[in-house]
Amino acid sequence: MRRLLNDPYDVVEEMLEGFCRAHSEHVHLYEDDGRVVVSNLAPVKNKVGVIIGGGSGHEPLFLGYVGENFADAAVIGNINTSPSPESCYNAVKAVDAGRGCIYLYGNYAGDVMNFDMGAEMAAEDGIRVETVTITDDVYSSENIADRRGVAGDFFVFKAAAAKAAMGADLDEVVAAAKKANDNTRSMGVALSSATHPATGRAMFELAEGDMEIGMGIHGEPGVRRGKLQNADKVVDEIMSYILPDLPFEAGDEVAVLVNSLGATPLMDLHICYRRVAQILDEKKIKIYSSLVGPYATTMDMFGMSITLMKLDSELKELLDYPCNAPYYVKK
Amino acid sequence: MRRLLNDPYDVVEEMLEGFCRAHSEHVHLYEDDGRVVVSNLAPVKNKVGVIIGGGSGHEPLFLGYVGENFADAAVIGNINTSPSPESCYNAVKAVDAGRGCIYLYGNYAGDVMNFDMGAEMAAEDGIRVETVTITDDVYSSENIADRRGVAGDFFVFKAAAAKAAMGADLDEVVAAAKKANDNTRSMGVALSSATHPATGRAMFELAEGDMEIGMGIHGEPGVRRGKLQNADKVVDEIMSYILPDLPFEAGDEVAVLVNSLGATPLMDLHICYRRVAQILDEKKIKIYSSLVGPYATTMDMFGMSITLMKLDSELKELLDYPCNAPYYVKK
Amino acid sequence: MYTDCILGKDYFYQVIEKIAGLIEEKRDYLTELDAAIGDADHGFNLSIGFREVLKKMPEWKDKDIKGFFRSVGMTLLGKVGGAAGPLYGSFFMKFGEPGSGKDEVTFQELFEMFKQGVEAVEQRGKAILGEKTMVDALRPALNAFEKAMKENLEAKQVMEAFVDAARQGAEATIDMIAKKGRAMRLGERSRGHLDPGAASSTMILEVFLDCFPF
Amino acid sequence: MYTDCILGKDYFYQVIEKIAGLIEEKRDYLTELDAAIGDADHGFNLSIGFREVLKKMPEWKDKDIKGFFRSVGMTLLGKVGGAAGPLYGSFFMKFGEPGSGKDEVTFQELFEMFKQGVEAVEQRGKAILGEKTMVDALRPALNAFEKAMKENLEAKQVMEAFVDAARQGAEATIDMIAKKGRAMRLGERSRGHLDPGAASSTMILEVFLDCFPF
Ligand SMILES: Nc1ncnc2c1ncn2[C@@H]1O[C@H](COP(=O)(O)OP(=O)(O)O)[C@@H](O)[C@H]1O
Ligand SMILES: Nc1ncnc2c1ncn2[C@@H]1O[C@H](COP(=O)(O)OP(=O)(O)O)[C@@H](O)[C@H]1O
Ligand SMILES: [Mg+2]
Ligand SMILES: [Mg+2]
Ligand SMILES: [Mg+2]
Ligand SMILES: [Mg+2]
Repeated sequence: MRRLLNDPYDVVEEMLEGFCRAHSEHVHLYEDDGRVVVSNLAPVKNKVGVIIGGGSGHEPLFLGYVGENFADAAVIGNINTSPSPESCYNAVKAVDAGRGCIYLYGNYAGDVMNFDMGAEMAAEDGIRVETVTITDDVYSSENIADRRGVAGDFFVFKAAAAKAAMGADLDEVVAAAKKANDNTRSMGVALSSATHPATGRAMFELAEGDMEIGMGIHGEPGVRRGKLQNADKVVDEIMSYILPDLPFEAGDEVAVLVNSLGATPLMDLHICYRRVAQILDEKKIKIYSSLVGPYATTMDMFGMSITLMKLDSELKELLDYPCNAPYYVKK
Repeated sequence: MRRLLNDPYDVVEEMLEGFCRAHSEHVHLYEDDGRVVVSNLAPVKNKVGVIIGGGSGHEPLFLGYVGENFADAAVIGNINTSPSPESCYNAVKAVDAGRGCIYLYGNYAGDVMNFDMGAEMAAEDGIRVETVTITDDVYSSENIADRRGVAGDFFVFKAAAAKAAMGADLDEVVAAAKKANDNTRSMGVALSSATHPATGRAMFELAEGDMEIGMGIHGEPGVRRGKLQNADKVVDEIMSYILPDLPFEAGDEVAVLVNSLGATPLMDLHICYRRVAQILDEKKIKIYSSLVGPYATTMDMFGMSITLMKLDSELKELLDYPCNAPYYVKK
Repeated sequence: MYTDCILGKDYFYQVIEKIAGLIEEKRDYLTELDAAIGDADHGFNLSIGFREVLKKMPEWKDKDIKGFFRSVGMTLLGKVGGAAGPLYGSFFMKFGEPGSGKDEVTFQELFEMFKQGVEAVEQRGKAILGEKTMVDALRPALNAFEKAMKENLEAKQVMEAFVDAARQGAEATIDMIAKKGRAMRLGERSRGHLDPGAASSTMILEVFLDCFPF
Repeated sequence: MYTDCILGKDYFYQVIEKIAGLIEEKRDYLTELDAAIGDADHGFNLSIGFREVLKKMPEWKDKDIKGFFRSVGMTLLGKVGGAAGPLYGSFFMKFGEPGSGKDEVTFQELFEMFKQGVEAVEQRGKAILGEKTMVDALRPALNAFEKAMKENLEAKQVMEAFVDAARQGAEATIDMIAKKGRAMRLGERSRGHLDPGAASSTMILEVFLDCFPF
């Protein structure tokens, strides 16, 4: 194991303690629930509450995106594990300002069960909570509604949160989140597994020199496993799945996110980004804005994912809307 | 190898191509030198030029910190290797606005030779260039002037750049950089080596389950090599070197940077940060502000470093000064 | 029939304590099963949940059977997360219902408890037989319990039939292709692996037999 | 003495071409040496530099000896970086000086070339003998050249003494503790390893002997 941890049963609590201390100008833990990270500004008067969440181990997803004009709270689960219904409910109590809340999270069965129970509990209090699950991972299913959420989470969170910050009502925020999700496609490649803090071992086997294209961020299998290719070939293959899926076409404008799954350095990401840009140039798809870095990770997993979001003027405005969170600041 | 690269001889150029494309709202490559990343705002009228640089493979150091109110240019070397004299000189030509320039970089013999030659060339053009080398790595030598620069680079760059942005003259910028450097101390632990893009192999041996406390970011040996300890023990040991060195004492106020050497995830960093904060609380040293993340890396190296900077009102103002660069935005 | 087969709170306490111990012991085994077709967290998450249950159990000493299992279920629901949290949480919360206001239950009521528990899992997860989930252990076990009672087998034999059916059901998941849960996206690649939830629920039912006082 | 020992541009071209080939061949070996006590880039960086030299050499065909080596030195300076860039850059830039305006040099002038080259390295790096750097190969080699000339050895024998001294000097770095460069912070741990710069400079001098036409 090459990790810096203490007792594996304390990993999440210790991380949260450190996080809320390090970023105390942005966030704090909800007093009644140590698994709810709340923006210092929440509840924001007259604003729809934006609640994101999921398992731990994907940092800076989710808690890094709680802050001004971004998410109002993040609900934190165990490693790779959705949070509990009570925490989902507590997040609503922490941030609801009377205009209802939206739950945004990656589309995984466990998350759906827990967040749904949280929404039911909120409904008993008369608080309306709507849900948009994110389904950007192109290869995870033929059927879009069954797809997983991966790094595209970031764009959907950003768009919905900006809409809420602009004063939109819950239906409008839901519509913005859905629109963002509908226009976002991702796919990744894994070059290793993450190390599970409890076992100290790889969560799944992936030999050095091998890669798996299309693998999910929890190690779910993808298109194919094979010998590691060079960066350009890997990008070419990923783009060959992403581009036709929406499809993205000549004349479109896109936001690009080249994401590290954790251990893959910025050097490699920028080499990959370069190839993405070349391909988009070739296809006459215009790059409106770009992000390159670790936005949605699996701890120390090696790998990279590419996300494209097709933009119209509304989505551009939402992405550009200023915000200030511990792991994303937009001026 | 678990890297996404093409021909190893193209690594730096391809990375720079991707970088300048992805962050084209901030930076571009200097037309006469493909190894000089220049802020789109440079030369900034009436401002001292702030030039940073060093070897590649430490991203987001150095190029990620070029932007508004931050560095005006970064000079880029081969992997682990200082840039050439000509590039150092070209950076001066790119950013000098008539008030002289400052070179800021980690104190390594190769960098000193190359930047000094660059400064000599600039002097022939009548441009004054001053140098402050960064020496924050506590364990690298008894003699402070011989010490290496590591993640503390960030604080020194930030302070000097803010001073320049406020309109200070070259002597004042040099004084601010020196003051920042004098008040900054770092030390790290490595849990693995980085993978060299050319050989595809580890740059040095460090067995899984071992760690080296005090190791440099190029793999230079440290205090001791031993079995990996838990996070709290590692932090305790590092802090036992950092705190007495300046020394940092009760009543002091500090900025904290818990830095990933590349592959160590935010989860582990925040667990370590938590312990740093506990120790500082115990010693009655006040935390003024904190950064946690990959600020100065060695590609895919596992490990973590801790940097403390002792603050007075001037240094606080300099750290807080707004800036906007690809990998650091301060509102 | 079964009239002198009365199960008191002590039985249920003992069962939960033993389950907690067993989960701890089998933690890494369950996690390995989940690594093969899931996300390598099943054993670890259950252990987080049952550690908390063990810690809090002394506070629940005075509760009736319903209250006790409600606390067990709520604790699992709050601590386990993922799919297993709501599923086992619901199982135990419903499991206690027939014990409302009671410190002991009849064997007939024990059946009723399992019935409500299993139905709660089915309702929460919407899985049916053959989808490679814990339902493939729980549902056959429940059916076997009912059948054995109808056949007037002795209580102990009923429990054995119950556990046997769970074991066979779990075993049968090896050849199944997952249609629910995280493994469903593996398609054909999910075949050849024992479902971790079916394995853990079989373990849990086994403890009810092991502690069975008759 | 040595009057008919005249070295033309073709000799120097051949030497540089051969050095470039050798660096390519020994790239990983030199990098391994640097991995032990440095930062694992010496061979790779030299190869980046000499690849560029090879690429540009055709453009330098019409230059005099000084101009040719100035171009070699500038290219290394521009492409290699680190410590080796300025050191070898300075070496070759100064090495050509005695060949100003000339297409051939005498053996005496060749000595002068090495002298200026080695002194440039010493000036740039401020290292003296015994500090475990390339100076430990270059300085003894130069001294041996001078001594052998004084002893009126034949040109070829002078070159052999020159290279021998470099080899012995490099060899001697194994037992030294580094006092300059990146390895100096290793203290006692730098002992037992051959200095990469001493190794590469010995290789380079060897090529001057290998190609020597007399
Ligand atoms: N819809 C469902 N209905 C019944 N059981 C399910 C369902 N989804 C998953 N499971 C069970 O949960 C187990 C996985 O639990 P766990 O690993 O804790 O959750 P997660 O998949 O969220 O990581 C599976 O092996 C399966 O038996
Ligand atoms: N001050 C110096 N004077 C002479 N040679 C030096 C000096 N510093 C370093 N060297 C030589 O440079 C070699 C290392 O070169 P290289 O690895 O390319 O540079 P860097 O140390 O910057 O990575 C050392 O082995 C040593 O021979
Ligand atoms: Mg899970
Ligand atoms: Mg170097
Ligand atoms: Mg699981
Ligand atoms: Mg080196």
